[in-house]
Amino acid sequence: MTGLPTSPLPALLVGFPILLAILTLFFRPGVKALVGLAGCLLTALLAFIAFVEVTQRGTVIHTPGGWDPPLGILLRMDALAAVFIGMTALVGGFISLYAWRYLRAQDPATGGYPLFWPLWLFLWAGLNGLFLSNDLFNLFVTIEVISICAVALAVLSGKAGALKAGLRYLLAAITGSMAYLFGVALLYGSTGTLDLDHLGQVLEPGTTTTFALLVVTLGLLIKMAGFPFHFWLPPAHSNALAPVSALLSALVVKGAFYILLRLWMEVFGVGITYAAGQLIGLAGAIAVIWGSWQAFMQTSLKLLVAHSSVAQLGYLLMIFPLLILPPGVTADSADWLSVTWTGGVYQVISHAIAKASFFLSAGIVIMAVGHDRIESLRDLVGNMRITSMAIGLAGVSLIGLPPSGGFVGKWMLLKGILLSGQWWWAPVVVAGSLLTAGYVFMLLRLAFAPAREKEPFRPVPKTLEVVALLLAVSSFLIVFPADYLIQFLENSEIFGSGIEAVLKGGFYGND
Amino acid sequence: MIWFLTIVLPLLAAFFAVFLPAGRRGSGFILAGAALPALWLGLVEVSGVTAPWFLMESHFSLDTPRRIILLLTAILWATAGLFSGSYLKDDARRGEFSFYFGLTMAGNFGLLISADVASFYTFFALMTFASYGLVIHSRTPSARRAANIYLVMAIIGELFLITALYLAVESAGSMLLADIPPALAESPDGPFIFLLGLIGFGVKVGAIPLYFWLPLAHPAAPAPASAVLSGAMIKAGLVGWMHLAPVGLVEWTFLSLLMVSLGFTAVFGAAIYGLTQVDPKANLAYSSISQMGVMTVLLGIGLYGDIPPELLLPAIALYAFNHGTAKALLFMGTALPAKVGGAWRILMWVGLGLGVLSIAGGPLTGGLWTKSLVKTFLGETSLPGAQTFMLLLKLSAVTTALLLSRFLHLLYRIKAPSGNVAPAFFLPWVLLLLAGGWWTMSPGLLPGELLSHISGAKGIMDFFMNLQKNWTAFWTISIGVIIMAFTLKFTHLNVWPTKKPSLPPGDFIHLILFAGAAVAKPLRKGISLLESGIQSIPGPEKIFYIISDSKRTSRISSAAEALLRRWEFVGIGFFIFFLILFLVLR
Amino acid sequence: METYQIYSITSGVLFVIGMGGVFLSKHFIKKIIATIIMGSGVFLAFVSFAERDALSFADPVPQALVITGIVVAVASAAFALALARRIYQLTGEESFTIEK
Amino acid sequence: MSVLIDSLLAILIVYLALQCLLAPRLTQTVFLFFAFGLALALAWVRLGAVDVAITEAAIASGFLGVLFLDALRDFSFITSGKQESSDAANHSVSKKKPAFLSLPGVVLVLGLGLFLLITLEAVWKVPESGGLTAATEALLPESGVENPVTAVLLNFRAYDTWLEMGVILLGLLAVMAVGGIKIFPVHRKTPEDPVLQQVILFFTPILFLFGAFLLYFGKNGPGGAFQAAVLWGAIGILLHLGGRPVLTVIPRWLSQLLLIMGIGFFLMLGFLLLAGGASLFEYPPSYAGVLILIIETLAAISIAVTLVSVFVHLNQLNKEESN
Amino acid sequence: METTSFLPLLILISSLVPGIMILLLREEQFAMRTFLNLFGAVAKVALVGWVFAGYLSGEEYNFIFRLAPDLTFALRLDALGLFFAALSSALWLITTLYAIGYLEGGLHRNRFFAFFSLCVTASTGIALSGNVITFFIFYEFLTLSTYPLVVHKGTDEAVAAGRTYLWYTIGGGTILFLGVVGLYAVAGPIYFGQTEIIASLISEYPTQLTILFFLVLAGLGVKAAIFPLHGWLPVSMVAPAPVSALLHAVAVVKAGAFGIVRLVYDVYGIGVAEEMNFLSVLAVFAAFTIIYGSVRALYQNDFKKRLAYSTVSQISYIALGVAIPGALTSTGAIVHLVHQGLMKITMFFAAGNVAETYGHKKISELNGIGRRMPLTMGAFTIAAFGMIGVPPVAGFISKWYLGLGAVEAGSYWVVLVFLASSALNAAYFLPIVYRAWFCEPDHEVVERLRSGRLETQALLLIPVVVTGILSLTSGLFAAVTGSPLSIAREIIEKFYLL
Repeated sequence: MTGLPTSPLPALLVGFPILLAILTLFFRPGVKALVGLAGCLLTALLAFIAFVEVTQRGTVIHTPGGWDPPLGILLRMDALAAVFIGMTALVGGFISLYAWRYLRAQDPATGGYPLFWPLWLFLWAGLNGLFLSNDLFNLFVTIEVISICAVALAVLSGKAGALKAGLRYLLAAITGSMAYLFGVALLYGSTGTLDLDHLGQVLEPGTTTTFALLVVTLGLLIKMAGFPFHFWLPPAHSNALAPVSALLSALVVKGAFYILLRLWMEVFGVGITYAAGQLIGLAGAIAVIWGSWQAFMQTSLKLLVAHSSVAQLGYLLMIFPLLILPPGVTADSADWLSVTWTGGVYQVISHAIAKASFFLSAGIVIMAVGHDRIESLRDLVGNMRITSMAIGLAGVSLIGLPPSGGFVGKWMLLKGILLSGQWWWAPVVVAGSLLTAGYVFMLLRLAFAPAREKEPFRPVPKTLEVVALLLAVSSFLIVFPADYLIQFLENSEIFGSGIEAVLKGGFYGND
Repeated sequence: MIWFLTIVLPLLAAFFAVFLPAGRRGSGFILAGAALPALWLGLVEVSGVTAPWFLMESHFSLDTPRRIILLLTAILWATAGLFSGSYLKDDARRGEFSFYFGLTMAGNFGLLISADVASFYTFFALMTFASYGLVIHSRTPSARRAANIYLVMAIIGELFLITALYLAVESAGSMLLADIPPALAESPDGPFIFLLGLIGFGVKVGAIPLYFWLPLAHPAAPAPASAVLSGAMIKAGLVGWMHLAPVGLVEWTFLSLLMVSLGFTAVFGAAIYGLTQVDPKANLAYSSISQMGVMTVLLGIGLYGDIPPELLLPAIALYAFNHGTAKALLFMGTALPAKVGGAWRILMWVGLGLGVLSIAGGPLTGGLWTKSLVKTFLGETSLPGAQTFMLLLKLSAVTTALLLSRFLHLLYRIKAPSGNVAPAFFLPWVLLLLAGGWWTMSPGLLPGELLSHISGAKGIMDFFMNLQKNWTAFWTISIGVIIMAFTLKFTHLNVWPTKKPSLPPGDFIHLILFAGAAVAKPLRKGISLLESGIQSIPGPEKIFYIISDSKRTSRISSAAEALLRRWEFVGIGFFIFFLILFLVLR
Repeated sequence: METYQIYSITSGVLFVIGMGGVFLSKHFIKKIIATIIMGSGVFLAFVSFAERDALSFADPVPQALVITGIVVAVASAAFALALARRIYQLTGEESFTIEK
Repeated sequence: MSVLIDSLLAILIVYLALQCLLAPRLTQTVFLFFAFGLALALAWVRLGAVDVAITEAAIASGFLGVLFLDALRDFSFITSGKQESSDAANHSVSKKKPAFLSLPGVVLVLGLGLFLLITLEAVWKVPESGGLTAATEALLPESGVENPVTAVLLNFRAYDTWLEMGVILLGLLAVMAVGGIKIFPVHRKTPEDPVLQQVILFFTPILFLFGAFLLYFGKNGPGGAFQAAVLWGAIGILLHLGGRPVLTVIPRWLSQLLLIMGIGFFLMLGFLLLAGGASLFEYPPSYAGVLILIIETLAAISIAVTLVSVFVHLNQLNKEESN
Repeated sequence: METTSFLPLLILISSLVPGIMILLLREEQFAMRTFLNLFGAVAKVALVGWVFAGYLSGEEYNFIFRLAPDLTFALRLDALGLFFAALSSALWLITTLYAIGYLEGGLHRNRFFAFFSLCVTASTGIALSGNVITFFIFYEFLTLSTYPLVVHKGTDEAVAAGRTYLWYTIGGGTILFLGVVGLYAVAGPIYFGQTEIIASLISEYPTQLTILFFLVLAGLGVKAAIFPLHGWLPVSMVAPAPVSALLHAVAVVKAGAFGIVRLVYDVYGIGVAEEMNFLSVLAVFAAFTIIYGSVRALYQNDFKKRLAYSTVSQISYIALGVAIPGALTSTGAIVHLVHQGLMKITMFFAAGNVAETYGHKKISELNGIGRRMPLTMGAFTIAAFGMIGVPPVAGFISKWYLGLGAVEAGSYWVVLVFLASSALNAAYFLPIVYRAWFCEPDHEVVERLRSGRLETQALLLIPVVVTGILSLTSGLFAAVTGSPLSIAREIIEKFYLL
């Protein structure tokens, strides 16, 4: 990693939100929200600056304390990290705006859940830290920061349902973290290093490595709610406050996916086989079908959206089997690799935006009608034009219909599937899309249906509606920079040591 | 220009007549005036035109036989138009009548002057469908029934026709009608294609066995409409046949014999069945079928190959001309006896008598001349059984005379008005009388070759004045008339029904309808059962709805999800996942 | 058998016991304690590897990691405990019930 | 001999862990947990990780144990009839039928068994050497401290430690989020207990001094901020229990400042260094020792205050319930 | 491919922007909405005309934007696309007028007109797409923009219909998606007209390309309502009349049919499709659909439902025309795109007029309606005769080409299918005509038609008369340069066979 330009930005990306989080503690609730919001917007700004920096200068690094790995920790901001950070900033920025107005409206007595702001800023810092980190243990710390923030945010409403869901979430998260950390311990024991690049070079196959790989993977799968470990997600996401649900679904679960992607692509070359990839893909496929079906069967709005997240995360898992070459295939002839992984990343972004918008809209609806039964959507179109548009657009993006971002993501995924010859995933994508269409249009159908009994829609702050709509529109607008983003990812030196080594097929002899 | 006027004027007349206020005269003049360009085209030879902008590039031109028929048609439409003007003066639906009348006229003219398939078919269809409005005009149940049967038959005919045209055009490689007969002669599928056309146009011609609609539809229409239906439109089918038939180019024994024998079947069958009718118009309709049989025979001869088309086709046209004018005269004449009184009745009866004679081929009429054309060609053909056919032809004069004298008898029974009255529509009738079948002998109509072929150097008048011929014609007709008179005179021999036809008009159609009703009822029931069956078969989406909307499904899936949420099962999932992955990676 | 191996074996056992506890225990408190046992297993593994090739001192990196880890685990556990207590306070439930 | 001791200790640890989870009563569980923590601390010592041992004993076992003990006052000590009636035997702490005897339980235990075997194989096969001892040793002089663990914690991997301080603060925020939105609960007078008062009077200075000792000597020997913080935190907890809620009597801003002092200073220092062109937490070598000491001190105070606050909040949950 | 022109984009924008703007209007801003609508519609017609003229004089209009690697948004104008675009934009203008009249005083007009505009954007987008992916994008966009129109009334029936509509179209879209991605995976980016790509690959990947063909076909077949994928069409006729008109005549079903044309001619190429026997399969399905739709139509008493089943049948003419190789059938198929559109839109307008003016929705209620609404029913009659294939109405021209082509290709069974269909068409359309003109009204109806008054609102009447006349004249003057037929012939000559 030497030779790459250093930049203070990675450090700032983590430090700055935390500084702001600390600052907010000093203010009265009302002011706290303002300071928090300002902080969020500044953080987003910082993230964009950093993103631009990477587009200009390529990968930049930062070594806190000035110590090089393996003893020190390396923060590396490459294209992948930059994209994730940018995504967090975009979605997070919108959600912050929304939250500012929403929380005040929900809880005017105490100035709108003042703890939201420090927690959210901490969460943001944690996410940035995670995306930047190049160190196994540091990753653990960041995911713990994220987990605690996420759960704390999830229980912010203080309702019993939220608390129970939160505890379930927290225990699952801790279990996942501990499994991950056990794997890290074994890896450290085997190699004496925690640095990802270094580890990828020195890791040797063997039971220990395999076992470590497995517990790390499974731990992360628990944290990203991959099937069959999605048990915590629907209750937690559906019981949280609307902006929190959006944050959790859009950003938090992506953290674990990010690590998984990095580890599998950069580090675990020696351990994984084609069949293992297939298994992960299978889990993803089941998640797609199961989650979509469950979403389709829900009668409560937020549970529906939450189950939809389970399914959408399944899509992300489905890129793993494609990224692992079957025996006898060399990376040179595998033309689907870059389309698959960039497509997966793109899918992450589009899902984040669409799902955030979806949750925010759901929050608006619930605020307006006072409950979250799906029936409440009746005649939504007549009463809340903007929100129904937001739901419609976000839903369309989730289904993956053109010209949404979800479409580009799904397009690339499907193309990867077909190019790689692993056609058996294609029906899953199709069925998933159909079921997604099923639940999205179930909502829209109700939105167009006439109201049964006259349940008045309470007025809702316009800001909320506009933010949700803006996000929904963004899920379409991201189609425009898609080409740029994908090129940016493809041309960068991501997975520098890892994917090259992995993809050259060198480590695939054992299957 | 004149070509387009021929079509456009009737169309304009049709639309204009609709808006003419009720009770006003003048629609007759408008309709008659609209036929003038056609009349002009029939009389004066005008070179053809091409209209590249019309349909799929249209050609309009006339050859001799079609010009003869156009003339006939124009005369009939003009007189019928005039006739209708006063005949239907007080009819509530006069406007509608004029509308359909005009449209039909346009179609009829158009199909005659068309020289390409597309425009021919277009006008043919226009005529077919527009005449539906004429048939149904009275809106009585019987008219409705007749009209609907007509429509069904017409559509069946159209289907055969379009098939024939597809095949013909394909084998000819050209849309020009003139190219079709040679192509059919060449093509191995020629006979088949012609057979399709035979059926398709046969409906209009009223050929056996497709004539059922005719005795129902022609009488149902008002008199002027019946006149054009039976006099002019029926000839459209004949023209169609003539367009397809490769006369003189082929020797299709089977088709030739088929046409000749079907023709004679019509000649006798229709004549005899017609005797049982009490409605003079039905009687006439059967006569039309019978007469069209003669023309079928003529064309059938042509398919045997030894008669050149330049001779045969004009001959057919001439026969058609004679029959057309006379038949129209008689049809319109059916409206007269109830309205014409006093001295005018003499004129009426003379006219009617002339018409009857002309159709039967009586002495000194155009019918004598045209029938001898048939005889000539029957004599010349080498078709097997020609001699028998000749005999039959002679015999047909008897049956025709019998049938038409029955017609006169039926008219005679109509009570005459008192006083010396004649309705306004008597005048056009007289005009038509004047424009009768004699014209068939005018040099203006007769192609030179045909004339010289038949009458040699002696000329037409000599032929026409030939005593022996006239005598033969006379006595054969007399036999028929005498039989009629004899049976009428002697009460105990008089079997002629007067109130109710002993057999219904439309003959076999009733059997068909009866059989059809017997079959249709269960069939319809079966189909509607099938339909309801189809309707009750859930589409794929319905099946999905049933599954997804059922309570049970949601119970099962929420139970399954609840199970997956239990920590034990998460643990089991963890270990299963772990173990499989571990085994895979080992 | 080296010392560190005894403890690394123990660490594996602890990890598995903890994991079993998470999945099988009912009571919130027990589940929380199970996660801590799991964590202890992990930390023990770290430290046991640290000990194996001690020079003048045992490998300090794992030790530092473990100290950090313990604090993180404790923070999580305290949070979980707060949740558990609050749930009990609000609903009287002390273990996860099957949700409708 | 040492193998024997270690083996026995290992067996004890495993036994305690199992018993802790299998004990039918929560009280037993919590006390076994204390014991487990102490046994583990012994194991750390056996492994030469004295810093870890102190941390374990202080925080994982001590502080957390106290929290559990405190929690016990909420939950029924033994399985009471109340739960059995309200919820069928399925999900309560049942003496008669442990969870692992149900069908999924059996399957799970089988799975665990297999998992254990594989885990042991994996652990057993860890190579006999590896690690960063040598690297640390080489760079130790540059770190400004002599205790290698402290060097790693506060210099080599200061970034981790800084984040970890954030985690502790987060822990407090999270606990606050659970309890409601009050930053500091209103103090309610508790009846004074003379014995407790004596204990407090006796222990406060000792704990304080010992903490300061650990903090200062953490530079060179075992000990450091966390350990010191727990001791200081213990003072706070004792004072609180004794009816002297220090945190509620000092001004709000001050308590908040105390809370964030550690991480805040650390971060500001980092930013200053960044501004000066260095990396985050890249101390100038000559000041490294001093800076680390300052950081440690401030961190210890912050952590202590945080721990007390956590305790107070949890304790307060209980109070609210009793109303 | 070199020159970039924003004109194609402008054509899309001319309806997209008004659509979005209308969405933001308030309900009562009638004048503004109408202005936007008409402005967009007229602008679109003008632009299409402009581009058409330019195209004829040899200009090329391309607009290309890369969305992702080999996911290129490309608008490219060729004769076939322009043909369809012209149809869409012209009929949109007419339908807009009609809809303004039809919805006067109705609810949610903003929404309606907004999606109406979006719908036509999608439709023109389909017409102008230069490659498979762009086509797909607009194809799906069409689904989405029509859904609110289908459920516009908001009744339970409409909402249920919308559900079915979506299941079919989204299902089809997904299958199409799979097929399109597959095509890209096998053959790389395919621009329309680059048939050589598939032709060169067919021997290498016969199985894959066969599967992909049928996947794409199935996806398109849903919108083209080919049996057994037609289920949505009769159900979705609950939509307001202008929507049905648009759905059945211009937008949705045509998108499917147009897609099939593109698939066979411009993607696989007629040669490959014939060689691999794809076409015979298509032909069988299309033929069956023709008969099936007609038979089902016979038994419908609901006016619009009968029309809907008729559409099922009629659209398959296009598919069948495509499936029979040969210049004549191809011409027939392409010209039927327009002819069927004109005739069917007339019919739906007429049905809408009757329902709107007298409230009659059942065929059994139509007795004597011709007397009361002569112009409307006159137009309907023309269209009905056209559907049967009676000359000189437009339908005859298409059927003539199709039938003649079938004979030429030796597919006599297809001729039989056409004949049977014509007979069935007559059997279900003529009774309507009969009732309208020749039956007396069952009961005394308040005579609304007074002298000097139109039979219904002018905005409802004018479109139906215009389309009626257009369906007559486009048959009557089929040989004239600029008629649908002549353009279709040119397309065929230029691009496929010569």
